[in-house]
Amino acid sequence: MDREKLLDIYTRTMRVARSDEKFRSLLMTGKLAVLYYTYRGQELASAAMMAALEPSDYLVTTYRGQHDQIAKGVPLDLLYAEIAGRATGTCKGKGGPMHITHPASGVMVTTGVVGSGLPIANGLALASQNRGDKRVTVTCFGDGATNIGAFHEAMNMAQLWQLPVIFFCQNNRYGEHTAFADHTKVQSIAQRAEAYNMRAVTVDGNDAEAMYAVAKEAVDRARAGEGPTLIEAMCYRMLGHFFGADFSYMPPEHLAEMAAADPLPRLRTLMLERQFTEAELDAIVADIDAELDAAAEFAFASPLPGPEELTLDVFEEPVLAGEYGS
Amino acid sequence: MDREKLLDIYTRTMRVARSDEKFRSLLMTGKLAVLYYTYRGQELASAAMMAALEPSDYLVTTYRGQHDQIAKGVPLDLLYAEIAGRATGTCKGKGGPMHITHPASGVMVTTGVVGSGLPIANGLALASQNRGDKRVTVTCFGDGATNIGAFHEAMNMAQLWQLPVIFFCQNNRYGEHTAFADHTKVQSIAQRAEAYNMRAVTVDGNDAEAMYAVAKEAVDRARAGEGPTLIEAMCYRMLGHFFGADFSYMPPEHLAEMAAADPLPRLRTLMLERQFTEAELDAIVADIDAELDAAAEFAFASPLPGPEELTLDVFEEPVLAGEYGS
Amino acid sequence: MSGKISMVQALNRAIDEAMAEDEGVILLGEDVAAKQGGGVFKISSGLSEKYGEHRIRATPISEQAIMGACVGAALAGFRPIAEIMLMNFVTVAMDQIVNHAAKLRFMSGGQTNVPLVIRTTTGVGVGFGGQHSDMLEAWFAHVPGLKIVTPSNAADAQGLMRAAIACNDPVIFIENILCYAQQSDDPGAGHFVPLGKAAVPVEGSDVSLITYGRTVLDAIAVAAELKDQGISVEVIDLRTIAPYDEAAVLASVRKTGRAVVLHEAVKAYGTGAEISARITERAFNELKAPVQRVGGAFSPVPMANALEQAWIPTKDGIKAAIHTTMDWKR
Amino acid sequence: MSGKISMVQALNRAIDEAMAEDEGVILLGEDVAAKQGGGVFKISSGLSEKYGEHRIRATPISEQAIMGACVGAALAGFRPIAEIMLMNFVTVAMDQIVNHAAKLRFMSGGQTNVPLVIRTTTGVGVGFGGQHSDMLEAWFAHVPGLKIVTPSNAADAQGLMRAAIACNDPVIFIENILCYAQQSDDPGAGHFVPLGKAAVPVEGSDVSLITYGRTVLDAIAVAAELKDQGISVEVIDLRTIAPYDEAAVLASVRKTGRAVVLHEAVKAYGTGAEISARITERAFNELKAPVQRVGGAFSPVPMANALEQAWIPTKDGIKAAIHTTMDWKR
Ligand SMILES: Cc1ncc(C[n+]2csc(CCOP(=O)(O)OP(=O)(O)O)c2C)c(N)n1
Ligand SMILES: Cc1ncc(C[n+]2csc(CCOP(=O)(O)OP(=O)(O)O)c2C)c(N)n1
Ligand SMILES: [Mg+2]
Ligand SMILES: [Mg+2]
Repeated sequence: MDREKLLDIYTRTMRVARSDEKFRSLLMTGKLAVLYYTYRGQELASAAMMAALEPSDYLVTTYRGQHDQIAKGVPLDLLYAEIAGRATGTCKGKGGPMHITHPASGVMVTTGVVGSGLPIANGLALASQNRGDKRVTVTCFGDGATNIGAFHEAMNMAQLWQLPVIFFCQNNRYGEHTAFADHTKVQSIAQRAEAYNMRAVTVDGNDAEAMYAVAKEAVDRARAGEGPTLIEAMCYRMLGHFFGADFSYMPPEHLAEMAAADPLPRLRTLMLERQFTEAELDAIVADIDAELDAAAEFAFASPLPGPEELTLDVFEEPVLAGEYGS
Repeated sequence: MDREKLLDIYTRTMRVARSDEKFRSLLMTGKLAVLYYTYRGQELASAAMMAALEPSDYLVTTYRGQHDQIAKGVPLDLLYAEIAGRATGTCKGKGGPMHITHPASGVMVTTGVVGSGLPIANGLALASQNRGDKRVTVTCFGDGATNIGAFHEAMNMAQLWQLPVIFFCQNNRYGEHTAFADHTKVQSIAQRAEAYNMRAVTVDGNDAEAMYAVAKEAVDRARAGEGPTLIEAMCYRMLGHFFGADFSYMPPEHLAEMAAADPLPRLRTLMLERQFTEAELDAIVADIDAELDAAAEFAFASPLPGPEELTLDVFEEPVLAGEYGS
Repeated sequence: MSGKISMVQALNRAIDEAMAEDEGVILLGEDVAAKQGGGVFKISSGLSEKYGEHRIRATPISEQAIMGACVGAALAGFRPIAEIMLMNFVTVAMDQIVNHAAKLRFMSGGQTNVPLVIRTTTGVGVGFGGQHSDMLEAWFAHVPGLKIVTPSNAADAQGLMRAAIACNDPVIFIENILCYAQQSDDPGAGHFVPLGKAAVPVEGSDVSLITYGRTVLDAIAVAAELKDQGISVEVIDLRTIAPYDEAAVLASVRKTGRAVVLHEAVKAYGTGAEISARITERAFNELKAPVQRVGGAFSPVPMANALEQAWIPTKDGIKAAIHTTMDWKR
Repeated sequence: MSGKISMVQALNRAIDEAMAEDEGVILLGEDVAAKQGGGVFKISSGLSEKYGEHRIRATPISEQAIMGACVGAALAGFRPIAEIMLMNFVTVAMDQIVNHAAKLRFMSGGQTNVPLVIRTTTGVGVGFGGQHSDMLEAWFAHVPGLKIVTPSNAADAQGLMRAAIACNDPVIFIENILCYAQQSDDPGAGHFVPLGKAAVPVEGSDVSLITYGRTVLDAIAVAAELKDQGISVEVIDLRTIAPYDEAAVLASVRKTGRAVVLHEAVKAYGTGAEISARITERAFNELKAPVQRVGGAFSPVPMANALEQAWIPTKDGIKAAIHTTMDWKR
């Protein structure tokens, strides 16, 4: 990987990582009160995946998708305003954290229903295939999501039609509190692609170079019309299912393994090995932190949406008083 | 296979085969007018499977399941009465051909929704597992059904919990008018079991000995608590999706292949090789034909269900006039 | 423009016209392409030959994937049509319809929208039994973000299909299996029936009989029969079930002072309940009698013909409801 | 018998009691066993330790498989409880619920039945947004073969859960996430509240306020406030949504001559429509005013608190509806 791309991945990773810190401090100081599915531990995998995409490529992600959204390029101020329920948010406050949409960055859907993004990603990819616009669609989901019907149907259809779509499974070894071995008897998620004859690869999601290489190849193939890939990025959910959740169900070995695998120090070491200086790296973080502070300020200074918003965006035309039995 | 078991399979096959003939003649003479999903070409696979079961074992099948029901032991008179919409039918005429139920023969559900029987079969098997009653559950479905979400979820759960259930796919190479290669890119249905680490086997569904051996092993294992098996029985849908449907979408090679594979002459040859006489075999068929004639007679002589049946079996208690807004 | 057209031909023509005009109109469903014979009910006959298999896509049996692919393509600016072979099979795709198609415009604050037509067929009376006959429009009417359309005749089918495809929001398009063969005078190319506008196939002054879909035919027949008995029935064919043409309904009820709502779906908790409640809320003092409802029996649809015929609303049942309103003493 | 009990404790106790009595009572759902912490909302806390993981089964994220397994076990004579973590996720299991659980008794001519409890939670007001807050009881009420229950307080939760488990047909048991922490006087062991019987937490003579679930609390508060203004409100807590206690509703409305139906679900095509239509059909001449309905706004549930609070029925909205009935001139 060239230095420029590595720097790109570092920058995306740190935007994601610093946002997580910021977000947790907003929650802990009571400035925000939302259910927060922190992605701590999954930053790098997502950053490397998104670094392999063009801004115009499509992304479909989940409730645990802020790292994906930020890495894909959703402006932090609009994102924070949305999560704070403000009229200036990406979705005017109507969507909230589980439903971030920002087509300008390619973020087409964020869904709160496990597995439901995959069939939709196929549709975006189908549109690209018919248009010949060379766009690639990535859809993110967890290990637990591979047990739901929508995963299966979408995988089969994507391979059948050779859609330009990448199924990006962030395998953090748990679905809520259920461990991998308690939700399936398969050895790896990649193994599941056998059932569709789809290309699949398992990769260490905390290894920047390996992760990027896998992502890049899948993207290049999809863009070249060579069909879909299932990528299984191994990673950990370092702060549990959601921020503040308990950890009692995780065995101590797993907790130790998880702590040891932290992608952030590892990436920093790699950056230093690749001759980036401490000062350079810190400057990037400082810029990000300033942007995050500004984003939070923007969010909290923004107006709340007015009640008339309930009548707008239900349909193209407003819902009139009395219409639809309202 | 011993001669007794072979004779059992022959008898079941011929009950199924003769019923199909009878049924088609009832349709062609206008005595019956129902949508008939003929199983012509799949008789033997089903007969051999059911011959490996105990009467008390459970069966869950589909709209194309009359061969399964008959082979499992549903009395022909009750079956015919049900299909003719009579009060004496297995389900008092309320279920009809797509919903044959007859717990006394172990036929617990017949569903018209593709794939939906599989999750239910797991539940029957789960009950057996908890009870320790050593019952085995078989669920029948087609190749097309393996593309639907319910298949995936049920397979994963069955393997996870090591349920005593057999997923019996009758791969007749088409789902309605869509050929196998146009609905999935996988090479065989058995390959799909990889995605669950489930034991799976593909077998020639028209080969009595091979089919029975596979069935028997799966049943024995399930009964012994060794978990589920996916059986893929290769067969053909010799009369198309439903009786009277067109064949124009089937390539001539397929039609030729299908005609050559007819399990009925092949089974007869095997029987003669195994020293059964023409007379013995014909006598069995004659008995079956007599039983079928009586079944049809019983059906058509039976009363129609009265309108009060609409208020019964909705719940345990009758729906009273005016209740539930009725 | 002369001659007759069947509902199957009308639907085929509407889709054909829309596909010719807009590359973004695509159709996904089981068996819909030429290789499979152009759909179980032949609605898409001839279309894949004309527009290619990339636009008329025969799918695996995967309703969630069909619906999701249509939602995704719609988000990308296409105007997909999803064919769900029979209405009961929407039960495996409800998440995509309800949690996604219906909500994405709102949840995105209007940044995206889902111009999607979900075509499906159903109907009681052909002996398909409990899992192949349900009328589930009331579920969708209860979900903000969806529109629901159903034609009672071929010409409306053509015009409503064009309007549904042109709509920038998801539309559930319900076809009644018993109406496919029905013929209308050919409305000609480009026929368009706006969403949300009812038709009044029979004018009358004593009682408003409000219905949609196949039962419009029963309503018209009953109106003719009762005319001979001196009762003047006005038949309203809603065509769009949601949002229904409230102005037309209220105008009629204000004129007649009596209303009967009729549909094939199970009566309890059906769309008739909403229409009845809303009429009562808005025209209480003008009502000469409580609004009556006629609908399917409170049981799964039985298979046996003897029972199925007892299940569906009958002309006698409709007349009885009308007589109840006529004889009422307030 | 002294002391208080929360709704979470009450549900846990009811399931515990039923499991102790009958080996056939099992619970399937995501994260429900001890290894996962006894369920997201802790309803099954302590039960797998007591009854084993073969009876309290933590499942993969596979709602169709959960529901199907429960249907199958029920057919085999078990009394399974399926936990669907949040009500919106029933959208992926509708086929099993509607085409199978609800219909198998009928379609088998009574040879089989499905004694199944489908527990799920939902509720507007905690900022969960469009895909985690819907109240979908109207869908199920429209499906013959299903019963629907929802408790407004902990004691009823316990008694209704026992009745639901004892029922030989499928019951949808809806818990409101905002009621979990709520406390009742402990009703003691073995408490049982029969299905189909409403409660009347507040008696009154001017207007009948008919509701269920969380909004019962609002109704009681409104009744207290209006009492001071000289309006006597009778609050009816249906407890069983379908079949609802029509005798209790009609008796109340015949006494008061006025009715308001209140629920959290979207007003349009909600259960309130059926209740309104049915009251009107049966008590038209006794009504002093048209039945009024109060329900959720006609949009997906918004996430922003400012909007969410505008979405749900408010006490002011309830009062306005009551005043409409009180001020009506027929
Ligand atoms: C259909 C459905 N069922 C259940 C849930 C509740 N739920 C939310 S997140 C989650 C776990 C998902 O696990 P996984 O796919 O591994 O993703 P992760 O949270 O680990 O990123 C569950 C069960 C849901 N949102 N949708
Ligand atoms: C969920 C669902 N989608 C569509 C259908 C319509 N349908 C009935 S049979 C069938 C084909 C099934 O093919 P396969 O599983 O191979 O079984 P076969 O008919 O060949 O025995 C289809 C699509 C259905 N019944 N259920
Ligand atoms: Mg996970
Ligand atoms: Mg097949």
